[in-house]
Amino acid sequence: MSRSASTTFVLEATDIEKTFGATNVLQKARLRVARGEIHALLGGNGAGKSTLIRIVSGSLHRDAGAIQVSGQSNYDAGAIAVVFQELALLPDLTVAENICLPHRRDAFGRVDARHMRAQAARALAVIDPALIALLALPASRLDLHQRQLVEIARALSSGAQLILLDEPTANLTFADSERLFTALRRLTQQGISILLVSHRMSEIRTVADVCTILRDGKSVVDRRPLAEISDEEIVRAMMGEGREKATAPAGAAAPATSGGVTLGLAKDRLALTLAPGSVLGLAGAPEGPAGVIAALIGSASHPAWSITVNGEPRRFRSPADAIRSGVGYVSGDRAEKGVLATLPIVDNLAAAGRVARKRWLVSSGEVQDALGALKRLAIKANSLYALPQTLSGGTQQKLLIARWLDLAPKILVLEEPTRGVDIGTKREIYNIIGVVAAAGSIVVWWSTEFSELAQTCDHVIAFDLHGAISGLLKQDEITEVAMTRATGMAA
Amino acid sequence: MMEALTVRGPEKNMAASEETSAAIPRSGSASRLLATYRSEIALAVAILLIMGVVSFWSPQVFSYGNIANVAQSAAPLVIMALGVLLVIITSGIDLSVGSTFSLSGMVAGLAMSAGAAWPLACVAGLAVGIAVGAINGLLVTLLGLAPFVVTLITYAVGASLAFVITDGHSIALLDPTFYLLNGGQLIPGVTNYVMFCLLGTIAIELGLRKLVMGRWVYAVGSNDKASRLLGIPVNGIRAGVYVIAGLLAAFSSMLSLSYISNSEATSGANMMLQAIAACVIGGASLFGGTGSAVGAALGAIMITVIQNGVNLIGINSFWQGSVTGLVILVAVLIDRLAKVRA
Amino acid sequence: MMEALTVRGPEKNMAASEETSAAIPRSGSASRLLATYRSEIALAVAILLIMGVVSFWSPQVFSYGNIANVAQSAAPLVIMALGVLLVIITSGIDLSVGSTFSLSGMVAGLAMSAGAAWPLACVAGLAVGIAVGAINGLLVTLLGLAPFVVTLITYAVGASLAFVITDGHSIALLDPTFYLLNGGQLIPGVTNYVMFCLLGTIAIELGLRKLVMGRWVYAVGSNDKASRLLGIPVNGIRAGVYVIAGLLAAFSSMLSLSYISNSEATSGANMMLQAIAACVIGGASLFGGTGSAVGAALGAIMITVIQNGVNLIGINSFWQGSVTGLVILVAVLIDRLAKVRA
Amino acid sequence: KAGDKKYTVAVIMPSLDISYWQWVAYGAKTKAAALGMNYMELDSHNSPTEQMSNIKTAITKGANAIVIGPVSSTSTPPVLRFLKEQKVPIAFTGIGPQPGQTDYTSSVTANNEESGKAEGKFVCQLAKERGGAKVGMLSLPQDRENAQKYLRGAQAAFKEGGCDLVQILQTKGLTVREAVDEANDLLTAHPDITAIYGMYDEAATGAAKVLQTRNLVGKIGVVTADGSPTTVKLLRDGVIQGLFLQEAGGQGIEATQQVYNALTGKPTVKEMPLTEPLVTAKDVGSPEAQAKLKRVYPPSAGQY
Ligand SMILES: Nc1ncnc2c1ncn2[C@@H]1O[C@H](COP(=O)(O)OP(=O)(O)OP(=O)(O)O)[C@@H](O)[C@H]1O
Ligand SMILES: Nc1ncnc2c1ncn2[C@@H]1O[C@H](COP(=O)(O)OP(=O)(O)OP(=O)(O)O)[C@@H](O)[C@H]1O
Ligand SMILES: [Mg+2]
Ligand SMILES: [Mg+2]
Repeated sequence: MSRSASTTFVLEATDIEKTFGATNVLQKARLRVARGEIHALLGGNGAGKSTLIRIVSGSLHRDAGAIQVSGQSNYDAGAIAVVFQELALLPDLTVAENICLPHRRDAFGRVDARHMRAQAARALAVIDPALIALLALPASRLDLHQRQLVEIARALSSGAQLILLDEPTANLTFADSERLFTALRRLTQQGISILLVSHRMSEIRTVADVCTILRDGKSVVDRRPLAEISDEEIVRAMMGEGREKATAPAGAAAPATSGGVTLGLAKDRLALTLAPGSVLGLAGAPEGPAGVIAALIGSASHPAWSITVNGEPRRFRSPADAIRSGVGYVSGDRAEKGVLATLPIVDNLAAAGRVARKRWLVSSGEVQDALGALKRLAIKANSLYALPQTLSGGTQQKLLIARWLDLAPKILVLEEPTRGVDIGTKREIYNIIGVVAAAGSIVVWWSTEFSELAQTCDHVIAFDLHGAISGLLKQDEITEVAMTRATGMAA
Repeated sequence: MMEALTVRGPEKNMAASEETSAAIPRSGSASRLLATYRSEIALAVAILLIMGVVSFWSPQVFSYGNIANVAQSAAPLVIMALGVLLVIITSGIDLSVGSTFSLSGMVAGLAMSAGAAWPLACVAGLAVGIAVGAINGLLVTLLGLAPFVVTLITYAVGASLAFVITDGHSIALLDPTFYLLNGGQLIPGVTNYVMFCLLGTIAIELGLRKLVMGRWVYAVGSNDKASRLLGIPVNGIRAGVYVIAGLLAAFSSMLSLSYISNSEATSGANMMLQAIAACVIGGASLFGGTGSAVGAALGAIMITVIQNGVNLIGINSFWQGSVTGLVILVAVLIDRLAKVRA
Repeated sequence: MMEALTVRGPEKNMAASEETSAAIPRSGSASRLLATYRSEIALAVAILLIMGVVSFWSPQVFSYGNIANVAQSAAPLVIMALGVLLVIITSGIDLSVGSTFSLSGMVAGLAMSAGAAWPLACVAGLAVGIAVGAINGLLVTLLGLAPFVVTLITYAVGASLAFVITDGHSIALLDPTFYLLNGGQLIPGVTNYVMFCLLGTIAIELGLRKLVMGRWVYAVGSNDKASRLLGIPVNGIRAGVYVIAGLLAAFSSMLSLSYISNSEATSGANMMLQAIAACVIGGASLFGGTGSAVGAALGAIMITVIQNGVNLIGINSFWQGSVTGLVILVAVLIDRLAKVRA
Repeated sequence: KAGDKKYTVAVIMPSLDISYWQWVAYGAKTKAAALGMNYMELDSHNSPTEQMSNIKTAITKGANAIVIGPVSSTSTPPVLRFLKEQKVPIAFTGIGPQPGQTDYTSSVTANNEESGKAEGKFVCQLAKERGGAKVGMLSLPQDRENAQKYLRGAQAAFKEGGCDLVQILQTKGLTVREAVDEANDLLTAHPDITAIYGMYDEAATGAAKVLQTRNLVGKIGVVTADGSPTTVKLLRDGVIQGLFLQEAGGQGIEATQQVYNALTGKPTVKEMPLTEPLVTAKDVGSPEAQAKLKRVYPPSAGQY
């Protein structure tokens, strides 16, 4: 696209520096976004993408560097629309208010309900007309997926010339992502520029024109058209030479499981028995998989699914019951369902083990275990005693997975576990799943990325848009195309 | 826990109340109001129930005189609770309102006894309220101190100054026209204290529901960090609610002064906890983001009605706390039930 | 706001304190302790500063007699604050501790005046504390009512019953050995009230840091939903902290009773706000998830030291509230500065 | 010899939020100045623990004598034990020591039960004069001994006089505001009462306010105790019919004199019950009443 004069850049950030305490998070980072382009900002977890976005949008002060928006260094940060990685919804306000209120600056202005609803409905229709039914609900009642869509609708309807999207698709289904991309393309035709952060290589290729790659806070690739750069180059730029693409599943890493279990799942006409070592995928919009997951982790009081373990009917009465029976659980909704925000990293890591192993005392061994887990997932942390909020989004996600590494759960339930996790780490996670399964455990995995399911699962239950079971795929039948068809997500 | 702390449902914060959209089935505006104010209606029913029970012992509870009396003595608490509510919605707390009540009353009393006309003296009293609120607001926003600590400090300082300025003496207010503030009728047929309560409640309720600023108050309490990211003037809103709370506490004091015609340094001592309780009974959560003016006003009225009821029945004062506590428990359970049903 | 409300830094919740690792630069355990307790150290420094300032007017502030006096009068507040702290960490609040103090004292006093031996009477008093705590815990967990409302109710009922059971009469305790609970020396050389404070603070601090259950208290206050999903017995923890808070309030009352040998229905009235203030000054956030026992104990001591200081200097009692407020403000600002520096 | 040493008296009041105790302290302060004593003042905030701590702080600061309004009689034994060890004289004001205690210099109090009886008798008389026999009471919180004694005395008088005490309401915060609400409720529940016994100034001030609002001044009699500028004015205006003066300031004066006597080896009086005379609108201007009033509250509080 426009690679001509620098004056056409909507955003030009040069030599941005930022340190948190002792860590240099951004070192002379550079980012230039031209008018009307979709610009991918790439980098591993903790590379500094979100930090750069927060600096550009004015919610964080930079230590050094210059930023110009449309050639102005004195720009109004409010004129840039942002979808932050950790979302910024107002839980007690309705969806309609969440979309419309932030655009208002007139403190004494009237809230015209009809106008606001209509405006919000229009914004939502661009993403998914089904969401209009949620307009009057408080945002606290939405699930992560819906919250993400509402945020996106808010940003896209803002009328801003520059829209920064920090991993907007991390919680989206394939169909939703497709609709988003269509909308983005339409916006670029109006001259609006989009900055997009994503760890999903395929969608970057589909939608973005240009990329900038950050590694350890430096812009190692500065504005290269995606057409001119190969996947391999991108990965190498992101990960650096030092880091292996995938850590070999070393024997030491294999958890010592005492044999496996068979797991039976039944609902309506579906009855499925999984042998030890199976990996079951759940594909489709959130409503369907949520039922299985709730039954398995004991969070539903009246589960719609019936479960058998080793042939015996089993009902998990509470999450504690499930955990003590060997069920592990990782959710991509880290803020709500995972991270203990006021507790240090070591407590966050040890939390599941303390329950599962019925520990009474905080043992010093936990520190060693925590260090081991951090190492295996290549988690960079300043200190085990820092708070999770000092970690990047993807790194926090890794913490939640690391919780379970040493526990060898018999059944591991994953709800979008790779949300926001970088490509290198994703591979490690696939490996871990393989290792866990090889030790006889059963993995039940919901992901909106069909490619990851296709890569790892031996069974997949597909759900349609209303949450009803729409198919059971086995072994070779598990392809992205088949899942897309079965879930009705061919946009 | 959040849920546990929210005595009322979340639907309270819906902004729109008049409008429907094509996609959403239209329901009558009466039934809509019913749904929005379910919790408040439950509270109102509970209040009537309490009065009904009291009437077995003391039929006078429903007499005009008694109702006027209850309204009169509830008025200052209603006004104060409205201010406290705003602070609570932003997830703050204001412990200083009780001593602001006392201090502003003493200042106005002093001004009057020094010969100032009562409207002028009231302005002085209100200025005290604004000043205390502004100090609270500044310490909370600029220094980022915890509201509990800040308002505990201003509470202590205010209570102390209320004694200092008159050396502990109470002041009898002799201006024969001062009663007009409370007992006059700016609107013919409606005594001022009723008018101020109604007006205050309606103004705050509408402001919260219909003004952008009002929605910001909920936004700030709902998620401070997100509000900042979204460009909502968080500090302005925070500082503002403390100022309004101070102003309303002072106004509440003027109203009470006008009725009692006696200014005392400890007059507001019990009111702080009552005002907070009124908000919480009325559905506000101390974690912020929820609460309504109508609820807070009803909460204040309920507290007063219970007090009136135990007095009318003639329950031994030692037992009054127990009875009051249990009645509040029942009222809260009724509200809970109303919520479960819906 | 969350940030604004947290007077102290987050590092407080570190679980382990002795271990370091290869990946993380090894720092001495002394410097780790320094970092962990930065806020508490700032508080301790502030307390010494206050005493230093007081010594200009009244050098006796550092005398053995005065320090013993301060310790003696701080002891009940320290013990009560420890219980309240646990509740606050879970993001709850306990308004009932003041009246639990009074009620359990009256029950124990009544038992003694009815001829029970003092240990037995104390058991009765402690049972009252446990009962009130259990009621709080049940109403909060099973019925899901807001802690503020629940403990406001038990506060009112408890205060009322404290009057009812002796018809408002205070009780002089004549058992000549009862003083031993407070003034004896179970550990030779250390008077019991000092021992109980130290032991209580250390036990709660270690419990919070080294017991899994202690970490759960933080977890529940930090993220209720995530805690449930992690299999943490959220309701058990919640109910448990109220029971402990009730028990400690009652124990605090027994200690005070043993010292004063006099039981009164209003003895705990001022203590609730002071205990909450002690926790918040000591770094706990009312939003839960943070706070330390050492901090709460120091907070309680600071409140007592300030009171002692204004008395020693001889500040007019009307001015005392102002001075107290401003000193707390300065102390909180010192803490804030310590944080910004680090 | 007394002139050589400057003695210090510490005045420890249960709650200086309450004007009564402020006036006791004022009396003590003026007397201490007259006697050439240093003066310090401490507030126990109604807490026996704080009271004990205040005693120790006072000794730490070098107090030679204590004048105390105790939080309660029952709270006094440990105080007396401690002061005996320290050989520091102590005088009580307002509230006396626990019965059976002897280690104190003086107890300057009003005889609350006798006063209650006299007050009850006058209330009953007012009620009868107004054609009824039903009376109501706005009481001090009944956890106070003086309140319990006033009540006991009044009840005895009502029984004797054939009056029916239909309701007792206690004000907890001791404010006029509260008393107004309670007086309103009292009159709503019992419109047929013809006299109100307001146990202290604020209670009667509240009752008077309600009578004024309801146009019942004179139709319902009001009697109170203690005395404040406000109640004196209400008495003069005929809203209140009787005021039993309790010498708040006088108690402070006498108690200070007694500890001074103890320090200087002069004779002391162990029990000093001060009378609570009745004044009415008629005789409030009399020299005796005026002299008495000057021992109730300081001139800065208002007019006599
Ligand atoms: N408040 C903070 N205090 C200390 N360090 C921080 C803080 N916020 C971020 N960091 C550090 O800054 C680095 C960059 O974080 P950032 O969130 O920008 O990464 P990112 O590229 O967005 O990663 P991800 O893909 O995981 O979202 C990380 O190492 C993180 O630990
Ligand atoms: N408390 C609630 N619990 C469950 N669903 C709710 C709740 N409140 C609203 N909804 C759902 O949200 C949608 C909107 O309902 P609501 O009663 O709020 O109408 P509304 O949006 O106010 O309508 P109008 O367009 O007339 O303003 C409905 O589908 C309703 O089922
Ligand atoms: Mg990020
Ligand atoms: Mg609606």
